[in-house]
Amino acid sequence: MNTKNEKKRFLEIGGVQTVIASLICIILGLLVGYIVLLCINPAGAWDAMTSILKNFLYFPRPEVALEYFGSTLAKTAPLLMCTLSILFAYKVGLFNIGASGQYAVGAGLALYLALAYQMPWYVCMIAAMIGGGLLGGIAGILKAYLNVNEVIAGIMLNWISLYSVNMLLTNVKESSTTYTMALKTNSPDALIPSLGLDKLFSDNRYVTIAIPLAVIIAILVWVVMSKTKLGYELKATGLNKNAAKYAGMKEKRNMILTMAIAGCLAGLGAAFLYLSGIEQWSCAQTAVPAMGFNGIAAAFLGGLNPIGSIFSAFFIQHITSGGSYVDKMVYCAQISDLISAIIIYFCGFVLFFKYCMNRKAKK
Amino acid sequence: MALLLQYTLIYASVLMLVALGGCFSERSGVINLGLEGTMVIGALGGALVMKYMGDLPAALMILAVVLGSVIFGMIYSLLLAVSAINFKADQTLVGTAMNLLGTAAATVIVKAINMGENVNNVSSSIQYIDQRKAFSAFKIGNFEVSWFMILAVILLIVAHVVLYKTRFGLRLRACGEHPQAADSVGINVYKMRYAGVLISGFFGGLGGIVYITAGVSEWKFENGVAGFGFLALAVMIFGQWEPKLIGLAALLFGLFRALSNVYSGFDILEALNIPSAVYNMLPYIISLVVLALFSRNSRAPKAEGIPYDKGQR
Amino acid sequence: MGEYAVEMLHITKRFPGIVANDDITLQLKKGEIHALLGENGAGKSTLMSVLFGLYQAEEGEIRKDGKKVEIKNPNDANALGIGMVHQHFKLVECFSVLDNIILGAEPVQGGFLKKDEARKKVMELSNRYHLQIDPDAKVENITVGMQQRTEILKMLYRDNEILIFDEPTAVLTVQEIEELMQIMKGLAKEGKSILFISHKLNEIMEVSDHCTVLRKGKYVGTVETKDTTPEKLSAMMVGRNVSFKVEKKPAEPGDVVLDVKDMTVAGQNKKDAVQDVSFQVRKGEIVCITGIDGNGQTELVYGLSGLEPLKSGSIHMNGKDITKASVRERSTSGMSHIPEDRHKHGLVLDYSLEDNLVLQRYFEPQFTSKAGLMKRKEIREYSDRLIEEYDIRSGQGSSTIVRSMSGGNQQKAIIAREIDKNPDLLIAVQPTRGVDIGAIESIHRQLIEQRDAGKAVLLVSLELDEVMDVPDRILVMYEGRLVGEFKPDEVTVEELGLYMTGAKKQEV
Amino acid sequence: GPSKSSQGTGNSDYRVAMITDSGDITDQSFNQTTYEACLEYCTENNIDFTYKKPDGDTDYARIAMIDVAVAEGYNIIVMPGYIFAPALVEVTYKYPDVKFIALDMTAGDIIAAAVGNKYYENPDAYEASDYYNVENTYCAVYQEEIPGYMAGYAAVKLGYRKLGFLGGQAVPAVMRYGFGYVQGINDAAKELGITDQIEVEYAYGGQFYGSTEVTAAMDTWYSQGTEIVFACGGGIFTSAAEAASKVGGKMIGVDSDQSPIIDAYGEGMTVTSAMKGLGATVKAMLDSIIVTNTWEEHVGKIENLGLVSGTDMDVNYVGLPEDTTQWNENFTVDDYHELVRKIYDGEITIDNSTEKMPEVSVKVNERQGSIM
Ligand SMILES: Nc1ncnc2c1ncn2[C@@H]1O[C@H](COP(=O)(O)OP(=O)(O)OP(=O)(O)O)[C@@H](O)[C@H]1O
Ligand SMILES: Nc1ncnc2c1ncn2[C@@H]1O[C@H](COP(=O)(O)OP(=O)(O)OP(=O)(O)O)[C@@H](O)[C@H]1O
Ligand SMILES: [Mg+2]
Ligand SMILES: [Mg+2]
Repeated sequence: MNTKNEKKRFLEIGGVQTVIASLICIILGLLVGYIVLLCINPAGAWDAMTSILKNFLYFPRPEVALEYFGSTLAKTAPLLMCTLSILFAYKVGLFNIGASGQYAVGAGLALYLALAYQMPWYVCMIAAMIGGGLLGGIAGILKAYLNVNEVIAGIMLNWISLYSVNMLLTNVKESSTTYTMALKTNSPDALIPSLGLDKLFSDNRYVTIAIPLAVIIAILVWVVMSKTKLGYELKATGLNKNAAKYAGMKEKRNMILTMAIAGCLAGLGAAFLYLSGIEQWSCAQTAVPAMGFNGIAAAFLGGLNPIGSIFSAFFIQHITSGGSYVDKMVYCAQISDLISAIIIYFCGFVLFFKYCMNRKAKK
Repeated sequence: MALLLQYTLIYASVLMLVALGGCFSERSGVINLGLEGTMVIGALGGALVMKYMGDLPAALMILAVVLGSVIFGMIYSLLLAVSAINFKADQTLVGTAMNLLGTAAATVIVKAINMGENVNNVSSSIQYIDQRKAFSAFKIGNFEVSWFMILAVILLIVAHVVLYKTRFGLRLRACGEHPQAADSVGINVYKMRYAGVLISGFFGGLGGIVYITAGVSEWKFENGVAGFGFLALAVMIFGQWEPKLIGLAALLFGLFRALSNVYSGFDILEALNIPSAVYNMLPYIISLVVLALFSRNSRAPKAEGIPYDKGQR
Repeated sequence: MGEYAVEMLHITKRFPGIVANDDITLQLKKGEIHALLGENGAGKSTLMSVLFGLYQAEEGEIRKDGKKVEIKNPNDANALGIGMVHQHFKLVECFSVLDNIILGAEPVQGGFLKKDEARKKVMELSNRYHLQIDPDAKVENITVGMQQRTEILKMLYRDNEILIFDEPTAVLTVQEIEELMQIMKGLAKEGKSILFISHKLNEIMEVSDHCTVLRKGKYVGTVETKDTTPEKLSAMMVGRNVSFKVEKKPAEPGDVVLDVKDMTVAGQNKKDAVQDVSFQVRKGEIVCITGIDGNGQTELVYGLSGLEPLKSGSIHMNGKDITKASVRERSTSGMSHIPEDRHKHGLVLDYSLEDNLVLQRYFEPQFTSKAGLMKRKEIREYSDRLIEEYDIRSGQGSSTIVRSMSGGNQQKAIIAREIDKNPDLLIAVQPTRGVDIGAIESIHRQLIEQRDAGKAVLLVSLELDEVMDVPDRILVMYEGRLVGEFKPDEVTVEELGLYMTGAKKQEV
Repeated sequence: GPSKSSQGTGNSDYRVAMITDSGDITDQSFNQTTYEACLEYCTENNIDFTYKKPDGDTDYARIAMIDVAVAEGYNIIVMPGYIFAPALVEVTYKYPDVKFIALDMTAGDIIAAAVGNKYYENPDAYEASDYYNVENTYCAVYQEEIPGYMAGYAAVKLGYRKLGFLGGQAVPAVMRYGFGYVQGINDAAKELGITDQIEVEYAYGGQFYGSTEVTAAMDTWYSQGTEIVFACGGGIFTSAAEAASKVGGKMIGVDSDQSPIIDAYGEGMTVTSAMKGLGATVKAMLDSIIVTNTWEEHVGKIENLGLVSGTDMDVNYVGLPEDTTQWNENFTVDDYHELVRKIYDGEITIDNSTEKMPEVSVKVNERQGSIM
């Protein structure tokens, strides 16, 4: 009886429910993915699945595995920022599908300042943040004053940003390729410092302070959302903007501020990636950066909790990276996209499972 | 000029069809952000029909292609219906996942098929050079009218009639505006929303096949549909969720899209020497401006995006 | 064929954590009006929803004309001739009245709507029952009264024999209520059986033949209306005697607190909603602004509270010009506002009770540290105190999500919050709308306590009992202007009505 | 896992892995040709072969795939594309026992990858061999400007006056083809004294596949009188062929003799193709390592693969297809042989820079930015 009650109470804790719900979604996603693999080629399915799940552990030598663990972390940092961007807006009742565009603008400004003006990393980073924030702010203004749905505005701004950034960065691309110049050789000051962190990951130079910074920001977002006056106001605005206005909050300003902060987070995410030197921007890019979309999935998988996002962002990045280890002679390259898309699809059910558990616990 | 008109109509047909799909779904209360993915899957359905039934007489083949794409589109849209209607999943997330899934799934399937036929053929393309010729209805000089353009116009009219003149339309719209009210007069909201989403799959799938056969005789499924699904959403909003206006909006957007491709045919435009990125951005910039101007009194279905829970009041 | 049109026998309906209907029996005779009475949350709407097929009862049975029936959904109910006007209207706003009436029962030919046929039938019904409507008007543009008539026509259109009215009068004006009573009586005379829910005992006394009382989900009893009194009914419902007459001493007005001069506020349409309104409210008095809904009271309050800007005119509070002040500035300089629509403005429904209780003061140093962190412990203590003092009932105390609270308790929370701010001026708009009589009594008492403590109270109400009993001064509003000023004991309800409908006017 | 697949089924100590660049092995171009050549060679010789596709278009991802391949026990790595320069700089020292074959890789690419854009300020100050392991790496670059030149020259000689160039993305190989083409057109026009009659449309599609958008642009060209388009960039030819088929326009293929596939759109559409022997090189190198043991002759070199002989067409890495080119009396096979000789002998020089459009006297309408 007693244990039953304890069990019940344990299940009632929101965090526990979220974790269980997320795990169910992951397992379902993997299961369906596995079935798809079986359908296409039963012989390689198990190997493919384990490669995806192992990711860096695919390397037998621990120091190499460690190095690639570092790389996965380095890519998790920007994804986490996009996740936070989406989550932050979502908590305030706004869907920031424009994270991709804000991310693109962040990348554009960071790289342009780095390569055209040889600015140091922190300047580039702040510029990326401001750039993303401005773009987010535009969506916020359109929403607050002109009632433009932020999802549609976000989608439009994504494409506009992509083309604009391509045009801007064409000025700092390598002369014989479509990529922006490498920071390591052309603007080393713009690289985010490692402060020795790289040593922990077999000298992986992409492991920078961006990683701990991202985690700190996640915690900060959590504190702001749940502990501060600002969070209280923003959430109130999101839940009922009329009530917010009635309570003397500046509901329009809050809406714009929310989108601007969300934009800052996404823009900063781009800085985390591009200023680590791990990637160069291709000026011939015709697709909106996927980071923003993956962020949506990670946000839901993390139960819309900033701390949960740290883990969900890592997981999404983990399987995305893991996808590249699938034997391409057995499965085509897109199979890993397929598996992660399936998992993302199942992330949509997190809230449902949570709701079910809630009901069960209450009964 | 003929070319501009031609491509305006081509793009307008695609946008119109897909936007109508979005319209039916949203009118029933479900936001379908996954139209991009639905287009890819619909295109896959049509392309497979062309691949395997290309020998049929032209008329039958066209019919089969249309059927193939709409069936694929509808089945794919079930992903949204099940999750959003039965499981109350976040529609924006599911739509996004569907877009990612559509391209990946289509590519994997086509590659599996191609490799099944010839181990060394790892391409994700399906070719339909001869089949495509059947889609051309008639030609006036340089200007070619395809059966799909005609179909798009017919479906536009049908959509209008269905939405405003039939019992089904009235009920569908009620579910998107006030599902509780619909429920209280005995309308099965879940069923109507399923219908709305399936119709959006129908249109999305059809739009997909029209898009990939519009200007090429071979489609590489890795490449998706280049943001057309998203553009169609803008057309839908610009068209205020009304078929008639969607038709006009599609023409406008189609014009700008076409202009960006054929501007070199106009000496004035060519002399301006504007980078094509600017032309590419134009439809998006214009839709944003238009949205900013006209959204104040947006007539979006009131209950769209909100999962309907029978038990909740 | 028995004498009952419908019988609900031993109905039990549970929701997670609560038995909403516990073994309830209700028998509706043919051609009668049967009232259903109970406090907020007593289970009235639930019982009716069971009858209408929106919910399924766990236990008990429903009989129609003596035969057991299964009602699984509104379609089944319709087939049995049961119709319902819901507490919150279920009308599609952007549809025309006609479309709303036929929705779900459309006449069709091959799937196509036969609107002309429908229109003919609807207009016939409209004429026969004197239910004035404009079939082509969009619901969003018509008055609440016409919406109500639309809902009634919806039932009649379906040839329903059993009509359920769930709190139909809560949103109507006096005239409209009177009209509705006549319509109901007419329908009953035609042989239709009516179930009628209301919190207003005088209405129940006027129209009903029987009255069934529920309390906390349980059946208390059924009485013949002509054999009972309002006092007896309220005792049955609350379990104690409720006093209807508000006890109060004469007012002792002091300095002017609120001084409004030539206030004009823009309306939804071209016409200004409030035109050149001037009045004052003093310390220690309750001034009531009344009028038929839609005559500018809402906008007047928006203007006073800063939710809408003024087009012209000025507002002074305690001698200070606050015409251009923000909502927050007005609030911090001593204005409290109990809003008309508690769900739209008054509450963040998905916030906890404690978060709602500090909605107007969360930024004060006692609740927020200099660093911007919320002082959770202090907030909890404050909230616990208010809950205790104002008897706000809820499942989990301070941490209850407000959405799950009953309407009456939601209202109490707002009142507690606004009064505890210790304002100089309390603006209370429809503070008792939809609230049961026990709660009404306590709200009225609190308003008068405020007055006696030397505060200025501006009451906006269209509940005539409230208008006559609570204030010291009454101002009547008609088409955006003040058209009459009275002392409650120097005016009759009928007289007020004439002013409210614009038949009479005086310079104010 | 790697341990499992390292017990290969091949009967050789060598195991070959190819890494794709930003495209996939289905790009109807670079990756695909390389992939097919490797696969064919390895299948014939019963050698383990695999390919890896990086999970992103980044140096990091490419290096990761090389790491994986090496970890799995592959010891010949084939890398198609200049884009691998930074990877090359990084991995050739890291894996001294592995052999690397880099295609389309110039010394400039390697130096720029190592030192950045300052290379371009003073190109002569650097030596590529300082930046990668010459002990285990072979690089080859094709002189695409030569077949490009030949195609342009031939087209004008064959009687075409309004010509077009449709590139994929503006990458060096494509640009070399294009700029060579323009130079060829110009020289032929000068010889015929008709520079004022010639007009060249010049654009990049921005992608390596055909689409409605590109078809629309091609329709515009053909409808305005363009007679022949050199489509140079993977599957982008499908758009040009589509447009050509409507008006009986002509095309020039690229990389291999494309007449069979382009002619599917219309009989006799393909006038000629500008070819380079990518596949042949891959096979030759693999053969030199695995069978003939002549790797030592190649390793450490950055070879410019173009014309090897002025007379023997079969040994050249670049050229036009003699069987399918639509020769006529104005330009015969013999005229072509003469052209090859002149280029080989240096009588004709072709600029191979990709910095900017060559200075020519014919009219070139270059489109700002790419079509997509
Ligand atoms: N959908 C629901 N889910 C959970 N609980 C519910 C639901 N509907 C009603 N309840 C519970 O059932 C009880 C009875 O509610 P009901 O709506 O019948 O009250 P009522 O008598 O109509 O009150 P009011 O006078 O305020 O309209 C409520 O206290 C509530 O807690
Ligand atoms: N989703 C829900 N979950 C739990 N209880 C609910 C829910 N919705 C309503 N209730 C309960 O049902 C009862 C009646 O709700 P109802 O919507 O009729 O409000 P009300 O009390 O009549 O207020 P109002 O006068 O504003 O209509 C309340 O006690 C409320 O607690
Ligand atoms: Mg009720
Ligand atoms: Mg009520």
